[in-house]
Amino acid sequence: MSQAIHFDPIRLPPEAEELRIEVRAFLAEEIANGGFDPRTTILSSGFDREFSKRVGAKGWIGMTWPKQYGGRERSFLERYVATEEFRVACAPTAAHFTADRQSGPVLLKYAPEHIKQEVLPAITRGECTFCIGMSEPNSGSDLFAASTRATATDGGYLINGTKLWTSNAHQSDFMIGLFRTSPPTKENRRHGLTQFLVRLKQSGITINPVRNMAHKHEFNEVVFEDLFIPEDHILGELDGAWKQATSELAYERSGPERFLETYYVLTELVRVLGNSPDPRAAEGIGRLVAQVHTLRRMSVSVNGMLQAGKEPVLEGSIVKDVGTIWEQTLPDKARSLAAFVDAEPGNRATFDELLQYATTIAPKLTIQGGTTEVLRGIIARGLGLR
Amino acid sequence: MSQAIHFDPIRLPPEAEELRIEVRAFLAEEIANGGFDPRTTILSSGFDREFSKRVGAKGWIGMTWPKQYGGRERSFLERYVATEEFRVACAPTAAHFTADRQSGPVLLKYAPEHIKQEVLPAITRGECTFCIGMSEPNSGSDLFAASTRATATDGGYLINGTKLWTSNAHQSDFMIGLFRTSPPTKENRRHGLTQFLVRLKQSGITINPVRNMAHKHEFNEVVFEDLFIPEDHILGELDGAWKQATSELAYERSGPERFLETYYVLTELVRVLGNSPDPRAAEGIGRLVAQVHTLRRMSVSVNGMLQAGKEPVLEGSIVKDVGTIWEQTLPDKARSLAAFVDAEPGNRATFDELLQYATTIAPKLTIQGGTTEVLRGIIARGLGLR
Amino acid sequence: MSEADTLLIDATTRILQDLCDPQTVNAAKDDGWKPTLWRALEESGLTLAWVPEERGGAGASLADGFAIAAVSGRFAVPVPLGETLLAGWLLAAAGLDCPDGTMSAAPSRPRDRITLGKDGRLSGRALGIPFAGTVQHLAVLTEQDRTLHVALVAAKDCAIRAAPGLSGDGRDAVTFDGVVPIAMAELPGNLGANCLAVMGAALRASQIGGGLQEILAMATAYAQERVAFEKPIAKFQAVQHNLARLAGETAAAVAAASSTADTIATLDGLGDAAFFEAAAAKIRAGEAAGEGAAIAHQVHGAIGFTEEHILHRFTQRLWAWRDDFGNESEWAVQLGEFVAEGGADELWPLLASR
Amino acid sequence: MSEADTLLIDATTRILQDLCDPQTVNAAKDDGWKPTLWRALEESGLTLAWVPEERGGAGASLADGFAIAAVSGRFAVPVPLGETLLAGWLLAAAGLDCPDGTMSAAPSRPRDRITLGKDGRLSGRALGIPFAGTVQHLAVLTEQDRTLHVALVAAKDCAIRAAPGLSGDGRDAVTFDGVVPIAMAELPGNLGANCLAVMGAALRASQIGGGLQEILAMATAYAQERVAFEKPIAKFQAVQHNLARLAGETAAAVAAASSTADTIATLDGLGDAAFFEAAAAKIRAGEAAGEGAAIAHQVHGAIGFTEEHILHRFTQRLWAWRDDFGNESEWAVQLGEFVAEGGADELWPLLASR
Repeated sequence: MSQAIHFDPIRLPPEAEELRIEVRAFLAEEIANGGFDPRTTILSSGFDREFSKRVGAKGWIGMTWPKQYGGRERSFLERYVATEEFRVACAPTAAHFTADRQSGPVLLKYAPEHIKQEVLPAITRGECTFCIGMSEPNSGSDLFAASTRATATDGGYLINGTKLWTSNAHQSDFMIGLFRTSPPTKENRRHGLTQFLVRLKQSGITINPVRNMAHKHEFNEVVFEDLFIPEDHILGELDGAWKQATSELAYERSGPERFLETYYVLTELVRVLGNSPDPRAAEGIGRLVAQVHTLRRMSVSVNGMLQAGKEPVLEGSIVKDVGTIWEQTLPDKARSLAAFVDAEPGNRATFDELLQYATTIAPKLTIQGGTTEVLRGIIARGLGLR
Repeated sequence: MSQAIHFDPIRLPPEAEELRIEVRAFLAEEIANGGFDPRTTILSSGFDREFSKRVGAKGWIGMTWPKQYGGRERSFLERYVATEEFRVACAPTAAHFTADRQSGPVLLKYAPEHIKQEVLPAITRGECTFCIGMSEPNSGSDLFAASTRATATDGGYLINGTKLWTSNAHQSDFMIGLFRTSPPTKENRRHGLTQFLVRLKQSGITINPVRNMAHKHEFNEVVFEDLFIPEDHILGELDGAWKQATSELAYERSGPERFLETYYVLTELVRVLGNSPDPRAAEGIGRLVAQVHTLRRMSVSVNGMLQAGKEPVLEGSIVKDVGTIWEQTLPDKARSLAAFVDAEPGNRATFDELLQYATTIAPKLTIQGGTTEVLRGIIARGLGLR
Repeated sequence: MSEADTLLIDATTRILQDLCDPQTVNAAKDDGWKPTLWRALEESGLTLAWVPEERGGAGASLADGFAIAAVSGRFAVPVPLGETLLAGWLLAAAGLDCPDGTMSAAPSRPRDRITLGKDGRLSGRALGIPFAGTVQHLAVLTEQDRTLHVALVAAKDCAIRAAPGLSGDGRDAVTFDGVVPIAMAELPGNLGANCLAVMGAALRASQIGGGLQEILAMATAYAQERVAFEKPIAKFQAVQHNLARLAGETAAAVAAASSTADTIATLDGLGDAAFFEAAAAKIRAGEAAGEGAAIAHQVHGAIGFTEEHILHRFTQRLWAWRDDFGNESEWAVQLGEFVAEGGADELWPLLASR
Repeated sequence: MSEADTLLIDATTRILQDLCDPQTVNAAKDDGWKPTLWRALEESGLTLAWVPEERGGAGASLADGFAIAAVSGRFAVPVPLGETLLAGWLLAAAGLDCPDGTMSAAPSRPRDRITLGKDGRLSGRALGIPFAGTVQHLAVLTEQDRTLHVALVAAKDCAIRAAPGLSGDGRDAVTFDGVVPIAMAELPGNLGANCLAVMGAALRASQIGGGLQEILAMATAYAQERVAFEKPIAKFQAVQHNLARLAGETAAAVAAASSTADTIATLDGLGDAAFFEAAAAKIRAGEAAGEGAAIAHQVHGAIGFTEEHILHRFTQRLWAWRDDFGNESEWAVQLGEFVAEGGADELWPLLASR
C-alpha cells in the first residue's frame, strides 16, 4: 500500500507576500501605461519580448537560480507568488515562461559550464526564448516513440526528422530537443533517446506553422535536415534521457498555471452575476470558488513541500489532473451560470468574448504537456497499481 | 466503421395504451385496498407471492409468451407498458420479475417440452419464483471464470460448488444455474459452461443469507453438495452456454427497470419543491425530466425496434449504461436540489426517508447485472473497437 | 411514427457529399464553393422544404425537414440551410410567400422581443442571429398589442453588428428599429409565442444529433488508426470507455431529437406535447453537445485541436447550436416550471404520454 | 503553519486501532465494545481535547483537535468523539465547565434556531443532531434578543425523536421547548452566530478527509487482490483511472480540510478567513465524499455492498458527514454571496490572501 496522500497546510512566507506587492505594483503600472493589455493577451499568444525584458530587469525570471547565472536565489514559494500574479493578471509571459519553468532548470542540471554561463543569464534578462522539442507526428503521449535521429559525426551529431506541436518554435531562440541516438533495447524501450540544446537560428531547420482551431499560430512543425549539433550541446546522459525526464516534474505539474489557464472566465462571471446573485448563481460561484481555493492550497502545499525537501510526487500529479480538468470545465459551468444574465449592450460583451475563446481552447488543457490518460496512469503508478 | 446509432421514434400502439389504463386501475385498486404499499415496497425487497398471483391472474406475467404455455402472445411494447407502470407504482414484483424477464424466455428457447409445460404456466400464474445462479466468489464480472462443477453421473450431473450474490434464492423455487461441465479450452476460455434448471426445494442445497449494506437480506450464498440434476434439465448446448448468453440481452438491457430504479426520488423531489420552484430548483427539475424522458424514449425505441425484428444491440447496451448511471446519480442531484426545502415536520419526511434509502442502494445500480466497466467494453465492441 | 422520405435524405446526403465535404471545405482557400453549394440545395428544393409548393417551396413534410436538418448536422453545413428551412416554415405558417435565397429567423434568444408599431415599423433587437450578416432575408416573429405577427424583412434594411460566433457562421446582433417589413401577416391561432423557439430548438437538436453521430464515427475511426505505446489507441480501455460515453451522449441526442421531430410531424400545431419534447430535446442534446465535443477532442489529442483537422468544424458548431433558440438552462427552467405546475403525481402520466 | 502534536495523533491512532478496528466493530454481535472504547478515549483526554485543563479538559491545541478528528475519520469512529470535541469547544469558548461523558452540539442545520426565553427556558427545535439520542449532554448555541448564549443541556431533558441516519449513529430531532439548561453563559464577542457552523464544518471536513484516505487505501488494496479476467483488477486501465480520480477527490478534501484547520488554529477568533476556509472545505470535502464513496463502491463491486464488508462503515458516514453543519449547497450559497458582495476584482486578492 502506498503512503497516505498528504498536504502540509503551507502558508506563503512574508518575503513572498512582499514580493506579491511588488509584482502587483509592476503589473498595475504595466497595464496603466499600456505595457500590455490583459484582454489582448488572452486572445493572442501572449508573446512579447519587450515585456519579458522588463520582467527580467525586475529579476523575476529564473529567480530561484544561483546568482552566478543571473538568478536571485529566491525560494520556490516566491517564484510561486510571482507566477500566479502574472497568470491572473493575464500578462504576456510566453517569451520567457518555458525557459523559466522548464528549460533553465534542465540546463542548470545538465548543461556544460560554458553553456550555462552563456544561456542562463540571457534567459534571466528575458532575452532568450525556449521551446520544447518532444512530440513528433507519431509520438505524442508516448514520448519514447520519438524517431528524429541524431547521427554521430565528427565532433557532434547530425539531426534529421520532424518535431510537431512545438509551441512558439517560430519565435524561439533555442529548443531542448529529444532525439534518437540509439535504437531502443529489448529490455528497455525507453533507451536510446538523448536531450540536446538546439540553436534554432541557423540553416538546417525549417519551421512551419500549424494553426490551431482558434485559427491562431501557436504550434509548429520543426523539420531538421542534416542539422549539425556539437557534442557539448548534449544535455545529460547519452541514450539516457528517460532517466532525466522526471527531475523537475513535481514542480512542472503543480504550478498555478495548471489550474489558472481559464481563470479570467471566473473573474468575469462574478462580474456579470453582480453583487446580489440569486441562490442559483450564488451556489455556482460558491462551488467554483471552493474548488479554485482548494486547488491553490494544494498547489502552494506541493511547492512548499518541495522547497522543504520533501517529495510530493503523487500530490503534484494530482494537482495537475484535478487542476486541468477544472480549468477545462470552468467555461461550460460559467456559460450555464450566466444563462440568465441580461444581454443589454455592455453587460456581458467582455464575458461572452472571453467565454467563447476559453471554450475554444479548453480541449487542449487536458492534452498538452501530458494527457489526462497518461497522467492518471502516473497517479495509478504512484498508488502502487502499476 | 460501425453502423450509425439509430433510434426509431416509436410510439406505443393503441393496444398498449389500453393496457396501461387497465394496469393503472389495477394498481390503484391494489394500493387502495391495501394490496401493497409503495413506500414499504421500496424499503423492502418487494417480494410478495400473493401479489404476484394476482398479477398472474390478470395475465400480465409472461404476457408475450405463446398461449400454449400460459402466455398471452401480446407484443413486447405491451409488456413494456406493464413493466413501467408496475415499476413507477413501486409494486412488489420481485416474486415474478426475474422469471418474467429472463428465466421464462430462456426456458422457452432451450428447455425440453415437458419442462416448458410444467414450469412456464406456473410462472404466468405467479406461482413460481426464479433466481439466477451466475456469479461466484471468484467470478463476478467475469462469468466465464465460474468453477462450480457439474460432474456427469448416471442419468444426470452432480453439482458441487458455491454461487454468490444470488438475489432472492432463499425465496425462489428454481434457479437457472451456470455450471462447469468441462474445462475451458486453450482456444476458447468461455467453453465448458452449461446452463441447468435447478429445483431449489431439495436437499443438497444450502442457502445462506448475505445481508447488504442497507442491512437487508437480498443476496444469498448458495452452496451445492452433490446435488443431482437430471440430464433433461440441461438448458441448451452442453459446454456451450457462452453461445446462449446474448440471446435476450437487448431486451434485458433496455427495459424501463434500467433507469427507473430510483424514480420515486424524482417524484418526491417534485413534490417537496412545490408548484412554484425558484429558477435553481426549476432548472434542476427540467434537466432531470429531460433526461428521464430521453431515456424512456430510447428504451421504448429499442423495444419497438426489437418487436419489429431489428437488432438494436448497441442501442440496448447504451440504454443500460446511460440509464443506470442516471438512476445512480439521481439521489445525489435530488439531495442538492432539495437543500433549501424547509424541514418543517411533514414537509420532507417522506422525501428524506426515500432519499436516504436510494443513496444507500445507489452503488449497486452500476454493478448488478453487469458492471459499467463490462458494459462499456461491450459498447466499445459494438463500435468496432474490440 | 412519422417516416421521412428516404429518397430526399439520400439526395441531401449526395449533394452535401459532393459539394460540402468537410475536408474539402476546410482546405478551401476562399468561399467560392458556397454559392455552388447553395444553388444545388436551392434547386433541389431542400432550402424551402417546409414551404408549400403554392408558396414557392417544395412542400415536403415536417419529418422530411427534420431529416434534412439531421443530415446537415452530419456535414456541419456552413451555409444557412437549417435557418432558411426554419424561416420558410415561419413565413409559410403565416401564409406568406417565400423569397428565393438565403434566410434566417429572429429572435433566437428567449428574452429578445421585436415589436410592430402602429406605423408599420418594427422595433427591438435580437442577438445571436445565425448567419444574419450574410443572408438576404429574415423571417421575424413580432408582436403588436399581444397579437403575434410574422414579418419578412430584407436583411439590408436592418442594422447588423456582425459577430463570427464560435463556428464562424455568424451570430449577429440585429437591430430592427424603424424597419418596414416587405410582407407581414398574423400568426394563425394554433401557433403561440413560443412557436419559433420550439421549432428552432427541435431543428437544432436534430442538427446536434447528426453532428454527434459524425464525430463519434470520426473519433472511432481515428482511435483505430492512431498508434501509441505500440498499439492502436482503440485498444486502451480508457479510450474505449471514452468512446462508449460519446456513444451514450450521441444516442441520447439522437433519440431525443428524433422523438421531438416525430411529435411535431404527427401532431397538429405546437401544443404542450411539442413544447415538452422540444424542451427536453434541446436540453439533452445541448448537454450531449458539450460532453460529446469534449470527448471527441480528448480522443483526437493534439491533431483535433488544429485548424487543418475537420473536427473543429463539428465541435464549434455543436457549441454554437446549443446556444441558439434557447440554451439548456433556459429551456430547463421553463420545463421545470411546467412540470412543477402539474405537480408530482402528474409527472409520470406526462412522461408516459410521450 | 500550525503543527499538531504527533504523540497525540499516535496515541489516538493506537487507541482506535486497538478498540475500534472497523473489522472487529463490524463483526461485533452487540455494542459491548462501545463503553470500553469511550472510556479509553476519555481517559486519554481526547474527548475534551479542546477544553482547557482548568475546565476539566486536556487543553490541547486547536490543531491537535482537528488532527484527532482526521484520525477518527480514518476509523469511521461510531462514537461521538468529534461531537464531544465540538461541544467541549463551544462550552469552553463561553467559559463553561465541561461535564464528563458523551456530548453533541446543536444546532447542526443552518436554519434551525434555538432561542432562550426571559424565563430561562429554551425553545426551538434542531434536526439531524448527530448522536443526540445516545449522548448525555448537548451544548447548544442559542439566542436571547440577538445576544448569543451557550447552554449546557441534559439530553434526557429534551424531547428527542430518534432517527438512525445513514450511518446508524443517529441524526436525531431534538425539541428544546421548555428545557432549563444546566449551565449557561454568553458567547464572547470574538465569536459570531456562525461559530458553531464554522467549527462543525471544519471538523466534518477533517473527518471526511480521513475517511477518504482510508477508502482510497482499501480500494487500492482490494484492486490488487481481486482477480477478474485472469488478472488483478488493478491492471485494468478503467480501474486505475477510477482510483486516480478517487485519489484526486481525497487529495482535495484533505488539502481543503487541513488548510481550514490550520487557519482556525493560527488565527484569533473565527472571522472572515475562517468562514471562507470552512465554507470552501465543507463544499469541496462534501463533493469529494459523494464522488469518492461512489468510486470506492464501484471498485469493490458486489462485496463492498454487503453488510459484512467494512466499506459501508465509511461510505455511509461520508454521506452523513456531508449533511452535518451545512451541506455543500448551503455553504456554497453563503460563500457565493460573500464573494459576490466583494465583487469580481476582489476575488483574486481574497484567494491569494489564503
